[in-house]
Amino acid sequence: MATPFREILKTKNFMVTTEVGPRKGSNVSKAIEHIELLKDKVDGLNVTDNQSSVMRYPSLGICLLIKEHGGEPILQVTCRDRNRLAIQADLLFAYSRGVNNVLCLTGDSIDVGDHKEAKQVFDLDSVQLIHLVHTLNSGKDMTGNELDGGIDFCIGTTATPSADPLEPQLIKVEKKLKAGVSFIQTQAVYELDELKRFTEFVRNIDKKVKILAGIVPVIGAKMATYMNENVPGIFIPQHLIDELAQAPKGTGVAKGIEISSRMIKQIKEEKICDGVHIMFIGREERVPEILEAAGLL
Amino acid sequence: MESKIGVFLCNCGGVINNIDFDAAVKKVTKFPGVTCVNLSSNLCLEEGREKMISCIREENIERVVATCSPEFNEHIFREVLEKAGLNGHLLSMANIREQCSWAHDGNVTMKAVELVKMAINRVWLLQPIEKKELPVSREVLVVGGGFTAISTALQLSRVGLRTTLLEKEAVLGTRAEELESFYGFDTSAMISSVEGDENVEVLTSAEMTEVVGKIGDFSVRIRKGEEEIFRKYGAIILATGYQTELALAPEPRLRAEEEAIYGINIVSQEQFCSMLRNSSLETQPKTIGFMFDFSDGNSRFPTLATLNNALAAKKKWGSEIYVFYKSVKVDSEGMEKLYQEARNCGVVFIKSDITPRITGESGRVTIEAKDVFLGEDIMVACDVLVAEELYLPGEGTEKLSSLLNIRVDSRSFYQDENVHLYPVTSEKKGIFLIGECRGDLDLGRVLTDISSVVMNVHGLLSLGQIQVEVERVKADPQKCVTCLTCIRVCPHGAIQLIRADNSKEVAGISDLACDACGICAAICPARAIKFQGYRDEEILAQIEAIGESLNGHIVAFCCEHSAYPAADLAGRLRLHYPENLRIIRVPCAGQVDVFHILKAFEHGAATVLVLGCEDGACHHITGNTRAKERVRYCNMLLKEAKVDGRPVAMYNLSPNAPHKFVRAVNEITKIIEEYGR
Amino acid sequence: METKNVLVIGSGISGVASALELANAGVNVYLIEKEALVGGHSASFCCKATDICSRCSACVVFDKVKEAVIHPQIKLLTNSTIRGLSKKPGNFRVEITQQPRYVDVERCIACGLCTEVCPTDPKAIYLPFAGATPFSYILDEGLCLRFTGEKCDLCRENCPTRAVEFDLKPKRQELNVSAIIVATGFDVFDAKEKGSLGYGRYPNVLTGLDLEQILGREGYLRLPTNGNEPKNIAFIQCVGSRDEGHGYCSQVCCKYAMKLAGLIKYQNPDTQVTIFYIDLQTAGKGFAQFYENYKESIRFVRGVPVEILQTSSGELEVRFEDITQGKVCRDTFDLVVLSVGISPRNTSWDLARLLGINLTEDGFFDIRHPLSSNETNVGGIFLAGTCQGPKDIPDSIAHGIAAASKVIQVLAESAIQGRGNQGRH
Amino acid sequence: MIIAERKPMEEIKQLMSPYKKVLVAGCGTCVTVCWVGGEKEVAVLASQIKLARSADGNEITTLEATVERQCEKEMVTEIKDKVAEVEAVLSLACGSGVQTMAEMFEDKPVFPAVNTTFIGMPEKEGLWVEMCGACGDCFLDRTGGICPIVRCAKGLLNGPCGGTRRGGKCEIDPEKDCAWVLIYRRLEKQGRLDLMREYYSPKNFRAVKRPGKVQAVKA
Repeated sequence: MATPFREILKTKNFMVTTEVGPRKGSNVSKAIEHIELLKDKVDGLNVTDNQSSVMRYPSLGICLLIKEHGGEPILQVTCRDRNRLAIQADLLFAYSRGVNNVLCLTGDSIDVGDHKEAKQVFDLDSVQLIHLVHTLNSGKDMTGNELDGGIDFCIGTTATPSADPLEPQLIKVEKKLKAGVSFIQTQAVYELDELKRFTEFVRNIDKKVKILAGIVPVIGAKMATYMNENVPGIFIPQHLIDELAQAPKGTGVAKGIEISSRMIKQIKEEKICDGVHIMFIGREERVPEILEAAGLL
Repeated sequence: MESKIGVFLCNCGGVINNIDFDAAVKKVTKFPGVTCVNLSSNLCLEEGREKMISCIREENIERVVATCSPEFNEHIFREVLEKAGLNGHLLSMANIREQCSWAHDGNVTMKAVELVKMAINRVWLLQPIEKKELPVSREVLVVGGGFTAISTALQLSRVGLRTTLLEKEAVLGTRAEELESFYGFDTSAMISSVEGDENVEVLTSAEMTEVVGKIGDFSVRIRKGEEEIFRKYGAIILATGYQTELALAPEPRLRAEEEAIYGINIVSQEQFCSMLRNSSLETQPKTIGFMFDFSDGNSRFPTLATLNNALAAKKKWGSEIYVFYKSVKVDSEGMEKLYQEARNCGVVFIKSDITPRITGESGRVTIEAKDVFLGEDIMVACDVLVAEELYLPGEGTEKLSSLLNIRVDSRSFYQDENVHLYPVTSEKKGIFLIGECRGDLDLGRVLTDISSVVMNVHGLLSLGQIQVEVERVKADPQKCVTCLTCIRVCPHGAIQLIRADNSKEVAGISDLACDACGICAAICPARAIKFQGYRDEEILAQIEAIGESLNGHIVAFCCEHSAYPAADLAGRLRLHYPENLRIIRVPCAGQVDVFHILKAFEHGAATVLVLGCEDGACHHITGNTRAKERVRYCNMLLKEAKVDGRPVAMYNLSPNAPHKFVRAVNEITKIIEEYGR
Repeated sequence: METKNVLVIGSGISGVASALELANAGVNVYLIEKEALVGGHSASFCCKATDICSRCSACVVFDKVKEAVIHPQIKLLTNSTIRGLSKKPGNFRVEITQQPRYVDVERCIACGLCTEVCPTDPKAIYLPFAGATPFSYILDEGLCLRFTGEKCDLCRENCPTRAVEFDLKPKRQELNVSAIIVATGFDVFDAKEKGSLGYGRYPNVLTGLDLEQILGREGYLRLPTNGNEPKNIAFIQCVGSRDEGHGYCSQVCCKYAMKLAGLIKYQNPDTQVTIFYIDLQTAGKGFAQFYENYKESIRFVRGVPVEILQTSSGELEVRFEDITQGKVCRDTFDLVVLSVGISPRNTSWDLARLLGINLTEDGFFDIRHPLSSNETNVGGIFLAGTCQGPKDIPDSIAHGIAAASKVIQVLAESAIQGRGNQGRH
Repeated sequence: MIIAERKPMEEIKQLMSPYKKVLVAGCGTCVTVCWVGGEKEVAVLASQIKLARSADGNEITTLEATVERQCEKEMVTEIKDKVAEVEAVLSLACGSGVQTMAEMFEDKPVFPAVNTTFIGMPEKEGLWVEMCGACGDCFLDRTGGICPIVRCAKGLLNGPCGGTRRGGKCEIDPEKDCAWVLIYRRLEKQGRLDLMREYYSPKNFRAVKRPGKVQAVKA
């Protein structure tokens, strides 16, 4: 039985989370493989919520599987697909089944996904969502009605340390912190100075909140430039792109892994923040290699 | 009620032999509204005109169709109508000679009749246009305080026009020393006489902060220190001059430890002038270097300044002088002589195709270049380098141009590069640009500008009123939805919001400022703007006339400034082109409306040609480019309607390019023929 | 103020510009022209535009000339010259002789019948070029049989409007004018003077003016010899400018050469064009961009051609001193265009004497003071256009307007003084 | 002002396919100003559809009419005679105009020829941008006069999303400025950034009960 993430946040001084990306379709065998492979190597497993607006097996569903296989799930909830009723209902259900960690996000725009013509909801935004979870934690629903059987979620959220301009983003982070979160899993970070600046900023407002730096391995120069242009909130610096470009053919993934683990090491040694959140989209099975190389196993 | 139309055919001394005039007369007589048809052989001559007048009187003709080219004869026949007591605008002409008889082989009676029919259809929709005297202010605002501005004010005063001289500096006489050292001319006398002139008001340390209104009636807000002055002017003249900037960056790469320094070893022409004037200069430079025409090969000023300064230095100090340059700009008066004089005085000229390398060492500047004459590298160390200077628009040019909403050229000097604006006019009537502020001019050209602008302004304002045709282009206040489109598109700034008899705000077109291009009419989404003679009705009437007789014809909308005269010239040269071309004369390609084109297709046109002036030669600045845009849009609509394979074509040509006209027609004909197969 | 009369000598673009300005200001203008047609040199120039206007202003000339001939305030006297002048304060009496034109401008409707029936070859009565204004045919005494004593009367008999008349004597008339504008223009430098360049000897050596007129007439360029399209053309700059005889830059050659080259390139991009020059005159509004656009596609060679020879194959071999290489090189072309410069009128001296105005050492009319580019040493006589010094079309127009301006200013002042005097009586 | 866009000819042809005689009806207010439904566009569309139909060898006749405001019953009735003549009406007005037409002439099918897109303003000649979402609960006082409801792709109330692109551009359109970056700059200029730091609780999306109704208070 895994230690509740809330406990880990309190005790562990360098924590690692990663994610399990749901697929399109009801076949969950692959997900189960990943869960089995990762559940004991990391402190928590995020499950994305229709990531980049592409319809998939629900986050909640995978979270339950993780629970069954003895892992610690972190439920990702975006504001894009559900209005305030649906979100509250889902949270009640999740908690009742032992899913106790929630990561509150805005969610990508419908336009970047595979159902471009759908009506995007955004009944709430991420800050309001955080407030909402707190309200539920306090035993009431949004309109103040008593809940029969409350909940107590460990709340996290995201942030983009490399945004440009940064100031508006920081104001939003400040609001999230004021709303009250126990941990932040940042968007992909590639410039550690940016990360440093970000952590300082957060510390000035909130000493306790834990910061996990988002690590997204890039496995090729082309992919890097593509991501820069197309993936919201990702900014890969030129020097990394060049480094990848120099890597001999076929060694891209290895190179990506090398770069990531190098960064993780540095983050850990320099105590830049409290941990890392590794997002190796579609290559969950290779996450252990990163952990290995980073000396986290 | 139907008005009586008189048609006057002319067989041009009987030489138009490929038109059967008897047949034509028979046909034309049958057209509705035609009261009488006359056949003349010399309509444009005295006797022909007399006959015309008497006929109009006897038959009580109300509208007239005459067959000849409007190019040379429209004004003659307008007079005839006036003499006969009709409004000169109730005339429509059918160009059966240049654009029919002379343009085609074989019998063209059918086409001639159709051209007449087009004119008839148009003529009975025409409305009279009245002339009126409109008052204008005789005050002129001259912005600037240099030689150009001052002598403009003085000359305007000579013709009895009052001016305000507006200078942002504290005193008049900007760049006076330049005139003195280059031309040995002392401006102080001039300054005092302008200050003494009763017709001239001098405002120094003053700036224009707001301008509204139009020619004859500009309301200008001026800030002079604390006080705000509010004035009305009939015309505004900008003479704001230019500024220069050392063209060294990134050259020379002078490292910090090197001692050659800007201002001491590397100077501007202006600084060098003052060095020359400074009698108490302790050390006179032994060797002097000059550089020009490397960074900016399109200015005359650097050559002028260099030659003058080099000569002066030679005479005053007898220094060794080396001039590095690519090309001397001698295309202004006396410049070649100055250049030769400098050579003869022993100034060394070193032609180099690449920018010389400049370094500074121990208080000297070293210039290295490849001499194209000797074909070898040359290195000269001088005490002073007079660096190349860039010739730039005067400071504040941008601000003023946006204040007045006038265009600047590709080097951001005042005045669009449109050929019809030269020498001194802007695209807005009543706003003029003279001297260096509109480009790099030498003294001779500046003087010409000054006198020219005086002539222009005198012509506009001297009488205190201008005769104009009123309401030629008019926005119907009932239909106007105040969308501001016309105000945004008018190239002449002739449209403003007005309150017609205190009702809602609507577009008001100033008869004074309007240049009758019709760009506004073509774009008005409410069809509220009517251009007499070219209203939708009048254009469509002509299109319908064509449709009646044949299908597969080509309708060509021809700008009266370019394509129409070009077509006439083609006729005179007997350059033949397909007979199925039907020309509709328009005031500007920009007046051609999308739905006029579509209508032409509806009435069976094989395709439509839009012919206007070349880029940079449109009499209405943007007319031809807008036309191009519309043609593009039109083709999009046609494609949507699956009417493709015969796209609308736009060609640019000038009035004196008959061959280009014929080429255009033949090209499009080929396309149509291929489509037909 | 009672209407004044002003005489404009020469109906080139400057004279026309002056005349129009004055006429629009309500002045009666006598515009006299020694030729049968209005517009001078520039009227025969061609449009050099591609899709973009090259700002040669030939079309502006076309418009202005047209405007002038139909202007009610302008009295046009073609085939006319000045014979005498007497000056009273504020007034000139000018004696004009008008040679018979034989084709009456007022009556000729340009039907072309006369040319059809004219028996001579080349035709003695014809329309010189399409844009000719007044739009009226002219008769060449040199070719007409009547003037060689024969009894031909065909054109007169056939003219439908009786515009042709032979038994005409020169007309003399006197004009009283308050001011005179001299706008006699220039002579094109006679390229034959530079014998080594082979103009006149080799048919494929043309002058810039020839090229202008060919393009104006034909609309495209063909080799005079075989009518083929030229593949490889050379322009030679400064022919009759900036040399011993001509201590000045003609100011037009670099521009027209590049613009004509541009037009040729536009009509056929495969044509090779080389321009031989010493200094490029690329200054001037709107020209910077033009030069930028063509400096790649046109070959510019810094060099002075010393000699042009025709090879056995009929090609033209240009021998030039390539400055950059410092040696004499050879290059062959199928067409060579000499960018001939602007020379003062050879008649300038007579007119100067008649009017009592000065000439510069170059032979142009001199100005009174460097700060008055229109005024001569004689009060009331003004200069417009290239008779004062080389100018391109826009500058000539501007100068013409400026001259008109000076006249208006003088008239205005005399009017004021006039009133002043009456005041005293 | 209401902004609209012409429907593609293909679609309009579909709508018109059963008919031989139609009225092309324009509106003299918003859609005239934004160049899609005024008298000029009526003429263009009428002409274009005639061309399209004759290209298909299936001629159609059109009448043209433009009323000052198609959303006013009284004004619409002015053209009843013309409507009576035709089989169907093709309206270039906004949605409310089309509906008014449809309501006034219940026996005649009325078709929209334009898509009503948004409430906006002209940015420059010929370009219109969305400005207002008609949410019935105006928020502009807190955002420096820049509406996050419509100008932010996600209508966020508490600041920008994480998707903002380099240079403060929008996640979904590199051309478009991120509304929240604009708001930040505006408020910063005004020294009112505290407004942006405030927390704004979830929006009341029922501020206007749909379908909306507004009863004038004063009679």
